[in-house]
Amino acid sequence: MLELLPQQLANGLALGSTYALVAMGLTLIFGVLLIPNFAHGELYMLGGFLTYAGVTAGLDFWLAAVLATVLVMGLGVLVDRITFKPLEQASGLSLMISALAMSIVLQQIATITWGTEPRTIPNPVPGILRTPFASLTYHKLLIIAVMVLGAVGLWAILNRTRLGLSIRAVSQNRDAALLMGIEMWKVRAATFAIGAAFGALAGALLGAAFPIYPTMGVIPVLKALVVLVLGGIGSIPGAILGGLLLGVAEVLIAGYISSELQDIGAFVILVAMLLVRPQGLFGRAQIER
Amino acid sequence: MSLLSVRNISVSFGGIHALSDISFDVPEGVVWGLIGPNGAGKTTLVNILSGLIRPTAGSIAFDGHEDGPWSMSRAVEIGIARTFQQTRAFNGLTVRENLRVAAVAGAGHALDLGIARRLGLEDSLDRVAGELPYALLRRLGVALALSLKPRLILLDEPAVGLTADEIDRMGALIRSMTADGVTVLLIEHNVRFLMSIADRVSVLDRGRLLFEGTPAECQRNPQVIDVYLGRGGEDA
Amino acid sequence: MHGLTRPLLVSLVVLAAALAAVPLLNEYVLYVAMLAALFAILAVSFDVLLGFTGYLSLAHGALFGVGAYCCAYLTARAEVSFWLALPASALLTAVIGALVAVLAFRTRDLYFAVLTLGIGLVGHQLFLVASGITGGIGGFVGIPSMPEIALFGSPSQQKLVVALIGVWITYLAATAFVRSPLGVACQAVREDHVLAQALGIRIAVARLSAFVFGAFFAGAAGALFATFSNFVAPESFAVLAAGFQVVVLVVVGGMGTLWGPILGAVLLTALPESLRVASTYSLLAYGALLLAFIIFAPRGIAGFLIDGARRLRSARAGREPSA
Amino acid sequence: MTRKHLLAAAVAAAIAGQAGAAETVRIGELHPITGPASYYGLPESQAIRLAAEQINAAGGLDIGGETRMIEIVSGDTQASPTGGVAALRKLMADGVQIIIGPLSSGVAPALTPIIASADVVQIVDGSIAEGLTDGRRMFRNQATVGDYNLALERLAKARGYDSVAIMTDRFHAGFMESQDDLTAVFSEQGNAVVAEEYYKLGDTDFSGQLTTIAGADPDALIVRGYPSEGALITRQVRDLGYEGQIVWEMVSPPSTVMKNIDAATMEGVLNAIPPTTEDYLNLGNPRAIAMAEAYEATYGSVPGELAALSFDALHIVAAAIEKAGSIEPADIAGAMATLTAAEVPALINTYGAQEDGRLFDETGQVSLPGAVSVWQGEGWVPLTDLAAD
Repeated sequence: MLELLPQQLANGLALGSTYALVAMGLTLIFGVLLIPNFAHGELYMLGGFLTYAGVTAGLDFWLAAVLATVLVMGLGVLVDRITFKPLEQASGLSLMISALAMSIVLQQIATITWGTEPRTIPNPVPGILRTPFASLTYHKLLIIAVMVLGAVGLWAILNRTRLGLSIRAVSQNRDAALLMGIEMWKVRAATFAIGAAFGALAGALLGAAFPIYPTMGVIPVLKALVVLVLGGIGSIPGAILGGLLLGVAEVLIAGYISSELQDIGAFVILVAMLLVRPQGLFGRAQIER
Repeated sequence: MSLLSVRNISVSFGGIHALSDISFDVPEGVVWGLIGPNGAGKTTLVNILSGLIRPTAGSIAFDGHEDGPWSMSRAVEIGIARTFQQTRAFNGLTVRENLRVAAVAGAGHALDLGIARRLGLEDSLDRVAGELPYALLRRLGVALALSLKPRLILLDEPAVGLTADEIDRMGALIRSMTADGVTVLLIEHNVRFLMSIADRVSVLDRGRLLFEGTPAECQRNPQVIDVYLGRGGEDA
Repeated sequence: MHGLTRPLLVSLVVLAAALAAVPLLNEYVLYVAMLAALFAILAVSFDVLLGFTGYLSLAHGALFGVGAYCCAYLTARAEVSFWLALPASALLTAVIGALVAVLAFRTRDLYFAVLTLGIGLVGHQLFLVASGITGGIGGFVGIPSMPEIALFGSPSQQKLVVALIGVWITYLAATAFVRSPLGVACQAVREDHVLAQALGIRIAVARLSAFVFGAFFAGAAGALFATFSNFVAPESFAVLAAGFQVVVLVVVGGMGTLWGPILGAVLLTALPESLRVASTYSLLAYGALLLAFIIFAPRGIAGFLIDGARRLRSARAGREPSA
Repeated sequence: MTRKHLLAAAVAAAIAGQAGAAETVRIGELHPITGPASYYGLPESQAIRLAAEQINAAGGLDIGGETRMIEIVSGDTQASPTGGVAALRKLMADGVQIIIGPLSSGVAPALTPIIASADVVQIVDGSIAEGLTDGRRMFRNQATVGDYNLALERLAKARGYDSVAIMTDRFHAGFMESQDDLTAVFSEQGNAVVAEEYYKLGDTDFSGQLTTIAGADPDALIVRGYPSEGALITRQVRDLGYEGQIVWEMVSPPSTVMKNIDAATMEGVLNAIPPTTEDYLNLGNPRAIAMAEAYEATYGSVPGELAALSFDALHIVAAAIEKAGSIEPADIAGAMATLTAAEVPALINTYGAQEDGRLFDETGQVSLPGAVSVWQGEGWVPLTDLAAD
């Protein structure tokens, strides 16, 4: 069994990268705006469906993915306007319920538009990279690469642009940022657009290997929430590390303990993390007395 | 014998000493003022006395209870109540419900509307706290603390943001508390207000106790004038 | 406790009216009404935690399942009488609820929601994996029916009567709870837990009792569900099934009132049934309804009714309705 | 298109119901018409309606000399136990005493206690879970999961696999229940089970389990579940370098398979289940072809894999009613218990006859042995050397 470990670790990192990719958008929005956007899973789903629609209409995969991402970015801003903006003064509880409601609405709109039968986009990068230790499909390597590039890109936007500075200022202290003349609506729109872009990109890429259907976002967003708690809600490095950690843990549980316990294992890790270190690996302390 | 006895209290947050080695004694039935510039550690001290945070070192005794520092619920149980600098009330509940929560759930006795009358809240009982005008909200904060029938009340800047009339009214209220046998520990930025009602004054500066004495002595003390009064003027 | 006379009388009248309607209903309506009643029990007890204490728990569906499987096991395998199994299931669920609460209350807000979501998912998975007790994915088959009550009606009518009385008891117990010092303390926790602590309120005790209260009645509702259905499967207790549904019932009915969630349960069980033909659109309507309520009417149907009654009263008193 | 037809049929049924309520025989069908499972449920529902329309067009039912039309009443189970019970109660409250369905193994056991204590006769045309029939009021013209496994067991024996690995969808009630029996038979036959792994409906990454399986390198990998995941598993285990025989045990329309895997990777994969509509079409079964043509003409789509079973179920009910000369559930059930395949000439499926020639055994179960097909090109082709006896 141990000789399979390199392969299992590679599997885990590939799986973890998909989790991290979905979780990054979610954590950005929460970190900056304190909004738990459960509808992120549906943005991911729409990324998949819109890319599918583009490819079926004859577009090249990459063009379709980019177009879908741009569309979903707009949709992300729209979701904010409808779901969260009217609740600016309300409690976190209302935000969570509102987000859950929006994800049902988006799922049903997709059901009515596309039906429930799963679809797939032809894989743009077929083939497998085989090494003596482990083999990974090029598709998985692509996801890992996009995850890394996305993280670097996000870091650059946050740390090297004026917009990024505003976003960081709001995430540090919203009131002070407002006093300094930062326009909140711009930060909001940008944050939702960037967050949605991550969701859409993940949907487009994963849709090229896995079935696309209206409720496909439910599980990834649940996993992303686990990732957020592991890494620390609102932390980008936390989302990446938490995602990889969860992916590796799940694969190792399935590979070495029991595949029946794979889901339980993931959530036991979640519960354990909340008990030992409620703020997560990189989170700011938020400990209940 | 003093009602409250604070011995060698120190606390640090992430390596920064917020309070170091604070000791003082508050006798029963006085208004004890506590002043100091921003960041001197006044609110930290109130937080420790009320059990919101734990000091790194030191002990507190209160009214025969030697086991301090204590938890918030223990502090209330032995007769210490507090207000907050940014007034806190249950914003979604009415004034009456607020007082009821404090009386029934907090202190464990029936709702006493006498406190509402004393604070001039009797006409606002059915208004939702979140919609009260600022001055009434501040009075509600004090009313909540008084509902616990404490022996010591810690008031964290009760006069901030009030008009001159309101400040006078608050001053009278604080004096009347001592008449009822409630000892008051008063943190204030408004030095004139504090000096006019305090029996004794302590001055904190950067986590250390700089001075203790009567208001008159305080105003004459060169050190105090230097670090505090001299720097920002009366209403800094 | 003196304030309980009015809710007692009003609820008795409503219960009597509901009971009087039972003989008029056919088997299908009896079944749907029975489901609505069970969801009303769940919703009312859940509102003590969500509406009165301010914590969004997504583990409630799993606790509902604990009650159901517990009753199934006791009556089918251990051959315990249902009338004994019912309180036993509720108590066991309360104990498990207390354990969950001790874990979960180390966090709050979003963390609390995510943690209870995780616990709810683990619970659902355990129902699947512990197939020796639960029957796994195939479900628990052959749960004995509730013993017949000789006095009246058909078995289906008796089920509905028991369920309605269950709603009534839950409502009264919840009313007594939220008016007790503990319940008042819960509302303080909901509004501002630091201030609550400063007022000497033992917030840990308050919110723990709210959670355990909810778990107890979730267990009772689960036990009733098991004996009424003769069959239970893990799917009914998934986070996204019962766990989420109960949130919707409470929000649409009216958080922070105890009769609102009953209205929510009745309307939202009846509505999809009457719209059976178009169930894709009905789920869309469900989501849109929830969204509309949380944004435009966060106090739910109960909020509308309360405002309406107030306007009516002030109009009758000859004054302008206040804003 | 489909919805329009449904609506038209519903309107027609409503008018027929008003015009001559006394003359129709009301037959209820319970399938998931909406929701994710509608992909399987809707074709079943439509096949039943098609069969009823054909019988009505041919003059209706002859019940003791009196002619009556069939009226189909649909109940949507939404593939959930409570939804299924509500739909059944609704049918019963509307006076329906003959029930065809349900599809889902998660729904069927919830209906059983209600049907057992009511004056109703049921024929299950979808669920393969064990123990749903009693031979008195409850019958089934679908295979049980045990029947499913027979073909698999025969295949493993015939091919002499020394080692097998099993991947099972743990959300599939029927497959989970029969897992222990299957592994016991394999061990007895000398097919050593070297790995038993699980996944669930909707999973997309199976790498943890499949790495273990590929590492054990069994002669055969058996995948039990639904085709979306089956295709992903097949693709992913090949990516991991596994080269042994892959055997599916699932109803798997090629259209769904092809959405998740390329034909080249599927080539040579075996599938061991009772024949589906598609298999009968491939085998040139004239009744299957006629049904498929009528179905396409009416609904504008190809019939689903399970449509033949539903189509048969209505014909069995119709034959039993005519044989009984009554629409009383007890009489219909009595007639159904003694029915022979010859008395139902419209049947598409080739059911194995019981010893005394009857269609159903003592417990109300048909014999519908599985067969093995192999994937060639873009679809399944029956394997003649392993065909059902």
